[in-house]
Amino acid sequence: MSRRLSTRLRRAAVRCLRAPGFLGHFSRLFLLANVTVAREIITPGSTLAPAIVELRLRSRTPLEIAILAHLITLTPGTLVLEVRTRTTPPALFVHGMHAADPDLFLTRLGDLENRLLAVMRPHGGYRP
Amino acid sequence: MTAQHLLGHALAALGTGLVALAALGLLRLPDAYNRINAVSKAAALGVSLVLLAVLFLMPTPTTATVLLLGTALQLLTSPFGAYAAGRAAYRSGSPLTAATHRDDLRDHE
Amino acid sequence: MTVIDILLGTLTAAMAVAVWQMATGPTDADRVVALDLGFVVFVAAIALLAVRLHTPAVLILVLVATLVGFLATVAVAHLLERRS
Amino acid sequence: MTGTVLALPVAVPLLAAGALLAVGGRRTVHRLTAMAVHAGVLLLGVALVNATTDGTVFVQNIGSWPPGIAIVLAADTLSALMLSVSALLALLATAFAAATADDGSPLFTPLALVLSAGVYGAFLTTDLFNLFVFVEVMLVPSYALLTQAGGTRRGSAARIYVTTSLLASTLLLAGVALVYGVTGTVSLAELAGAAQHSRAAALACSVVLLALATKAAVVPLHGWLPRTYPAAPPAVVVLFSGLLTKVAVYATMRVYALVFNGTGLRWVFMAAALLTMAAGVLGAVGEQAMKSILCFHMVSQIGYILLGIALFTPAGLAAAIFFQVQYVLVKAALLTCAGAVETTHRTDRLDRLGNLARQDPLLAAAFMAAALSLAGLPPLSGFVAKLGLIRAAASTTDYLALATAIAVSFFTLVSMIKIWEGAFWGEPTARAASTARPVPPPPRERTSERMALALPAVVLAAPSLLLGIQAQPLLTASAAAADGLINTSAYVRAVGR
Amino acid sequence: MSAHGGVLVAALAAMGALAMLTPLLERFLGRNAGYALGAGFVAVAVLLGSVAPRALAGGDVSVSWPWMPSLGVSFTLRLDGLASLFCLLVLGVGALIMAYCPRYLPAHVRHRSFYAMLTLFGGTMLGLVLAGDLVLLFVFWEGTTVLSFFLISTTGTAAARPAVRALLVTGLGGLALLGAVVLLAVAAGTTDIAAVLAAREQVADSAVAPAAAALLILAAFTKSAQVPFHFWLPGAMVAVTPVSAYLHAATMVKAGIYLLLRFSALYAGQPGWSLTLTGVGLVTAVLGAAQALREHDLKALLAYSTVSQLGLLVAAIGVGTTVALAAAILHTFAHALFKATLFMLIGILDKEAGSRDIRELSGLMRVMPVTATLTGLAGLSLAGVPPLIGFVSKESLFQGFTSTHILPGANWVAGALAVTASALTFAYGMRIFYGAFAGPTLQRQLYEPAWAFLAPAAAAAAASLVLGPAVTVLNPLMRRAVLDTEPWAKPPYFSFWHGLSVELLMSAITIACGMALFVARNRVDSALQQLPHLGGTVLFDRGYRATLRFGAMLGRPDRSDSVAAFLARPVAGVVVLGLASGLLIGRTPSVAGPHPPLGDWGVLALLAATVGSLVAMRSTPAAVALLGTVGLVVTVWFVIAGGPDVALTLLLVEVLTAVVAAFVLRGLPTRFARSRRRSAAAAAALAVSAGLVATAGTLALTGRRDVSPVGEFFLRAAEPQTGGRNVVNTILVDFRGLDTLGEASVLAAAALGLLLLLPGTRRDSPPGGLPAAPYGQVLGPAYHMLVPVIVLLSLYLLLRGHNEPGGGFIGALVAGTTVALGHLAGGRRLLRPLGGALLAAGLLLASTVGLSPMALGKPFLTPVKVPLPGGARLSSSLLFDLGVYLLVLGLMTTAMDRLGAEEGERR
Amino acid sequence: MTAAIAVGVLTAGGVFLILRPGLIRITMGFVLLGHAANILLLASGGLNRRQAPLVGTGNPDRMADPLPQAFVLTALVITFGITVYLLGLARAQQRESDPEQGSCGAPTERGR
Ligand code: NA
Ligand code: NA
Repeated sequence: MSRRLSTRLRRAAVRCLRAPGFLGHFSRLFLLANVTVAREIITPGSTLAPAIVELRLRSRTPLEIAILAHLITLTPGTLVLEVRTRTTPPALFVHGMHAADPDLFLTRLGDLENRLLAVMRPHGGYRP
Repeated sequence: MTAQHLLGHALAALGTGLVALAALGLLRLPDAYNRINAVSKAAALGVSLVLLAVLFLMPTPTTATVLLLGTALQLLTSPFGAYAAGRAAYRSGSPLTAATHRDDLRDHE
Repeated sequence: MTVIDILLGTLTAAMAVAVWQMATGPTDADRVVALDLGFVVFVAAIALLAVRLHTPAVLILVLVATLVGFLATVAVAHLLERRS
Repeated sequence: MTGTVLALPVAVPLLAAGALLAVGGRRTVHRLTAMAVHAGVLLLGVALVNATTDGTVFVQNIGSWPPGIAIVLAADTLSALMLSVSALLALLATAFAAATADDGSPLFTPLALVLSAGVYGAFLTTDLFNLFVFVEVMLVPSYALLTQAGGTRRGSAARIYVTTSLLASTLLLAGVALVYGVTGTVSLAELAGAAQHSRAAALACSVVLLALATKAAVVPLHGWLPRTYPAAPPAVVVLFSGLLTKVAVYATMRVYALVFNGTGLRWVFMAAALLTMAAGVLGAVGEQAMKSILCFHMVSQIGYILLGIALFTPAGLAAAIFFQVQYVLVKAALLTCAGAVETTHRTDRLDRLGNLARQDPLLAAAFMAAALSLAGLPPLSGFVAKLGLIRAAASTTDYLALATAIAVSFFTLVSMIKIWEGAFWGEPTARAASTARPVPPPPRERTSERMALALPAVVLAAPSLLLGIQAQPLLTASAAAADGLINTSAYVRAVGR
Repeated sequence: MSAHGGVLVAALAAMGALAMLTPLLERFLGRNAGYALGAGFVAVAVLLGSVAPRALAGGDVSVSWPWMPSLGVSFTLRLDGLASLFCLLVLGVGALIMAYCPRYLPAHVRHRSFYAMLTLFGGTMLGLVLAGDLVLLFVFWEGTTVLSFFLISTTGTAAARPAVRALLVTGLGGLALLGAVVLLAVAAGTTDIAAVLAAREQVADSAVAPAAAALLILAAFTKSAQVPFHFWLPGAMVAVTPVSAYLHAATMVKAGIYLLLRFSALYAGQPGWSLTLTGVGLVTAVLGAAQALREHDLKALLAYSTVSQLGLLVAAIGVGTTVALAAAILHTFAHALFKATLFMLIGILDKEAGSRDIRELSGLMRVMPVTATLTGLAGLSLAGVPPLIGFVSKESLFQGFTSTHILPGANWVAGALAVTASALTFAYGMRIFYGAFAGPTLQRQLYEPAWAFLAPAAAAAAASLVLGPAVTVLNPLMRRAVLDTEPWAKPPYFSFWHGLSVELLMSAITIACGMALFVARNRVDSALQQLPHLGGTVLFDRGYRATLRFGAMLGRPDRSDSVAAFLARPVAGVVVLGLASGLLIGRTPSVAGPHPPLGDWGVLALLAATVGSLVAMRSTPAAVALLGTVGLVVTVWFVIAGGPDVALTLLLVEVLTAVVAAFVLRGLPTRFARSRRRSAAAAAALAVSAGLVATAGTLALTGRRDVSPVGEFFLRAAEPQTGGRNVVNTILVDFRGLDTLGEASVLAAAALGLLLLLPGTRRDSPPGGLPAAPYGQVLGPAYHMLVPVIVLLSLYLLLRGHNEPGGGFIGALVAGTTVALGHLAGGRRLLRPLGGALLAAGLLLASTVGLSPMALGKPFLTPVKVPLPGGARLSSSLLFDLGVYLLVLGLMTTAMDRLGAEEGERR
Repeated sequence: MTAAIAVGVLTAGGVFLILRPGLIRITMGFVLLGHAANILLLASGGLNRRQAPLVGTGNPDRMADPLPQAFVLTALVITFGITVYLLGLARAQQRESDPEQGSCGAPTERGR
């Protein structure tokens, strides 16, 4: 067994192990967000604090960026309005319904990105 | 009515409720961005629930295949519409509600 | 009148809201959102109709709609964006 | 001969269109293929005419399904005649397109082939819905051919042509739906006499007839034709003139004969016929360009054919059928002349043309022969046709029709002479400098090119003389065709269950 | 065919052959070909002369072949006395004119077509008088009209207007003749002229007799230039002299006279006929003569003279008594002789003296004695001076006019008018004579023309002179001709001297008055110039232009650029049809069934709301969205109605339409144009009416029967017969494959149309790769996941279509979405360059599959099962469906290729 | 009843749109008219029997008449082809009427 092949196998295994965890995390996020937004719609009055924030990305490959943008958009309450890939670092512009504290909002998004990259980059290392 | 049917109906009602909620959101939320934010996602979940309900109500292998594939596709494709709509809204100058307290995108232009 | 009938009625109302939004806007972006919702309501309605009519064959529409439905939204959004 | 051959006029052009699309390029290959296809259909049509004059009806059940289930193609004398004359026209239009270079695009011939497949199919089908389909097969390529080249004027003509045709098609479809709703069938054989038994069926078929009337450019539904046809390239107008409205007229004859047994609606047909004849010719008289005049005339000539249908006597129908067959050739000859002029001189406006009789005597002779035939002057075919119609009108004491037909002939002469005087005889009255285009390119001087342009006109005009002097064979065939419309039992028996 | 009849055919054929030979003759003889042609005319005359005695003896000289038996028309020629007389004129005068031409026509110019047409005219005229069939008569009649047009036109551009006037006026008459011919044929039940005339009672009793008479009269009046149709004849004088002499003096204008004489037997003595002919004829005679007297151009003078003389003839025929008819026949002959002479001589003068002004014609005797003598003689004959034949015929005319008894005193009025016209005629005849013989010689440098130039005129003049005293020679011919017009008559003998009679007195008065007019010519001239011109041309031209303007006005609505103007009419037609039939249809009870489920109403409410929003929408993106939503609602309707295939197809079509529309709309304004409120209101009114009619029609005509037999058949037999469980699909690919082939061809044509409409280049993309895709960053990675899914689904739908919803169309539409997706996501533009190839392959496959059973002797599109290795069988309907699949895919790729690209991209 | 009203609504909407200026609206009108014709076709088979005509999925006596459905499918696809062609025509004429945009070839920079 060559070293190269063993590396790939190992990474695949890591991915497989981490993916369910990520999916679980995202599902919880997804459902909670749904509840939040549902409450926002049903209850009288408004708790809205919308903002459009720039999320600077660790992600680099088109696939990483696309999946992240996809997940953010899929989640109620957050919406990607623009994707910048030619800038360094790449950035997403995200519209949040409840982003009264933009920094907290950005932190949560960053957390999601980290978790995603952990699945997609089994070596765990940062790429420049 | 079996438990399976009961569950099916409950899921269907929940899913439909979410879709209806999305429609309500359409009316209640103040600007296009918030509407997009609410509508597509709530609806995605709602539809997924309805499809699951159908699986309970008409359980056959074909139905299962179709519905599971359909659910997956729904979750896969609904963000595309939302992203395109949001981007178009911003680029076409759809106004943000006054409550929007930060707009990095404008600062960036 | 069954539960499904009531749910279908609810979906009709939801679709009416979507049409209302498409008609009134106020901006074209709001209309695109409404179209997106319209498709969602449609998919849900077809799924419930399949149950209501005892016709599993109809479910193929669900599959096709979820697969290609977003194209309409994207295309109209694109149109909006190009003409701003 | 068996009915099996009846599918060939539909399938072979489509096959040829596909093959030509596949091989691409080579214009000569395209031209020869199309000509071979049309010549084959022509031969088949003539053979069918010969074989059906004794009352035989050839049928083919498509797909071997039983009658009533299958779409049945059938050829009686009327169908065979229409098939023959359309094929002849398509053949000559192909040659003319080669001469005018209108077939420049590699898509021209495939489109024209699909169009002709639709025309041939429409003449052969015995099924109302299938008729709708074939009409579309014919029309959609015609949209493409009409709109192929740009120009603002052409643009609005294209819009009008496509939308009007589309509206008529939608109406036709609605009519077919209503017929099925009332009777539960779309087979013409099963619909035979339906309108006499049931008012509802009559009404449903009236919708079909209304749609066909729009397609046939019957006054007051005619405006689109004179407005749009002149915008088409010369060879395309020739192709259209002989095929498109004729399909509608043929279908009108067939439906009215089978479903209504030729009774009821007589005064509607008569009024439409007279109005169409009169309004068409007067409109033609008022136009200022060759193609415009000729296209307005198509409306008028449709009126003559309608007159025969309105009379619905053996003599009247035979005359109408004779009229239709010869008219296709005459009108094509005239349009070919106009097209040749337009190709050579880059305009067909009378005030910018002149003295063509000297420059192009052959073309002038062909034009004059066809023009006089159109006006109904002997010994040309148009004369025989009008004589037959007028005589049929006199036999049924429809004197108003007789008078109108004669008066319209006179104005036809007026309009033809207007062209002669404007383009072939006198001098241009408008100076080239005042034209929209900066400097018109020099006319084509090469004799061989001129011959190639004039030849189709001559070939199309010659039968007019022949059919005038030796009219009887076609008169016999027309009579047989008319008999098939009046005594529909043979057709119904052959097609039906 | 009798031997006698054969001669007639031979004569006509000889004329035709002569016309054919003309180019050859002209090639070898140049303008002298006229002599050969003249000889030919004489030969034909001799040929006819061989059977003339039999005809003059009352024998039957005729030939008849069936020509158009369906229409009861035969090619019948018949020579009788009347025909003989006219044959003599046609061939005799024709020969003289032909002999006149060589010296008249310019040398060194080709005269091929002129000679050919003139000969052909002779033949046509001969056919006209020999025609024994009504239709044949009409054929030759129109032939003379057309040839006259071309012969006038040979003069050149200046002749265009007069030629057109002549053609239209005589053409109008020709069409009237057609009407008369048809009415007579229907009334008599035959087209044989002799039989029609024999069925006098039957025809006279028929309701159409008066109309037929009126049409015959109209035909004759136009051809024979009676007021108010006279004006074309003076105009036709722009033609060269031989044409004027032959057509417009001697023969063609006599065709009207011939026609009246021929049908006189049917109508003679009837008040309407008599009054019209006599009245118009005499008015024409007087007015024409007066106009002739004031003309200075000799040719115009002769033209009006001809008009006037023709008027006398018409009037005499109208009188209808035996003497009057006899007089008309004799005068026809006499007039042809002297008028042809005069024309020929004036042609000579014109050529030699360069002038046709009568005032310059004076003292000619001294320089051109022969010409002058001949002119004088012809002038005297015209004036009716003894001993010329003109005198004899004029006497007979007077006799004829005084024999009328239509109304009390009519003989006096007619006689007086005839005398007036004759006096005027005498006056201008004398002016011609005077110009020839008397007065000062104004042009001294003139010389006698060559004898050959003069000879034809001389012959005619001599005949005028000789046949006066020797008029009895003509009696056999004339008497027979009279008998042919009035079979029961006892024809008179013509003689030079009648003794002292009323006619002689009238002649004396004529000469006296005429002399007075001549002597006082200067004063008469100036008085006449005050009178209004005997116009008609102006009126005609005004009418002509008014007709053109009316036509242009009529066509104006059809020159509109607005599509609505054209679409409104069929819609209005529907509304009218709906209103008209609303009363006719009784309500038949609908088939018992459950009330429409509540769901129907829900869908309907949504539909109404969506459609209502759509029509009011001015934003284009919103309109696209609403249109798509309408499609969704209708799709739901189809699902409810039990049509999953239909619903699936519609869903796909709606999505693809929305995508294509969005692509197209990118280049257009975001708002639809606002239009005027009134037009919107009109459109709304029409739309609502159409909607109501559509609803009423649907209610009235659907849902009133049980399932159709054919529908029942499909439900029961589809699976056993085809093996397919999806009945709709089996109909599409098995039972009604022809429809499907047609619809596939439509798609192919639409795709080809797009390629033609929006020509692109092979290499559309900029060099740096594919253009930036709008949603590449998000959609791009997904695209690669989605495409295989879509393609798989598409193939699945294609293959399973026979049993469950799906099939070629649906499968291909699904596949087509990948192309759209490609444009949005910026992946490979799948299949794009393949558009044309897909279309070709689809057409080839579908039509080949359809045709292949024919090789086995089975009908088109018969399903065939092809065994595959491994025991499986491939149904040809699947291959057919595959062809359809390729065509739909071809359309989608083409549409996306041509419509999906940015404007700037495609060059 | 409901089908008739649906046909009427679609016809009225379609007619109104085809009588408006602009090829796009006319095209939309024709799409509506096409829907009307298709609903009419289905109605012509009768709307009392509403089971999908799929053999083996139910009682043939309750199944809808399949022939009109086949007609609708044919008509639908034809209408689609023509609609796409009409849109192409609109595109071609738009290019014609706007030479700046149609022929100079510079990609539009709007929206950047
Ligand atoms: Na001119
Ligand atoms: Na001119």
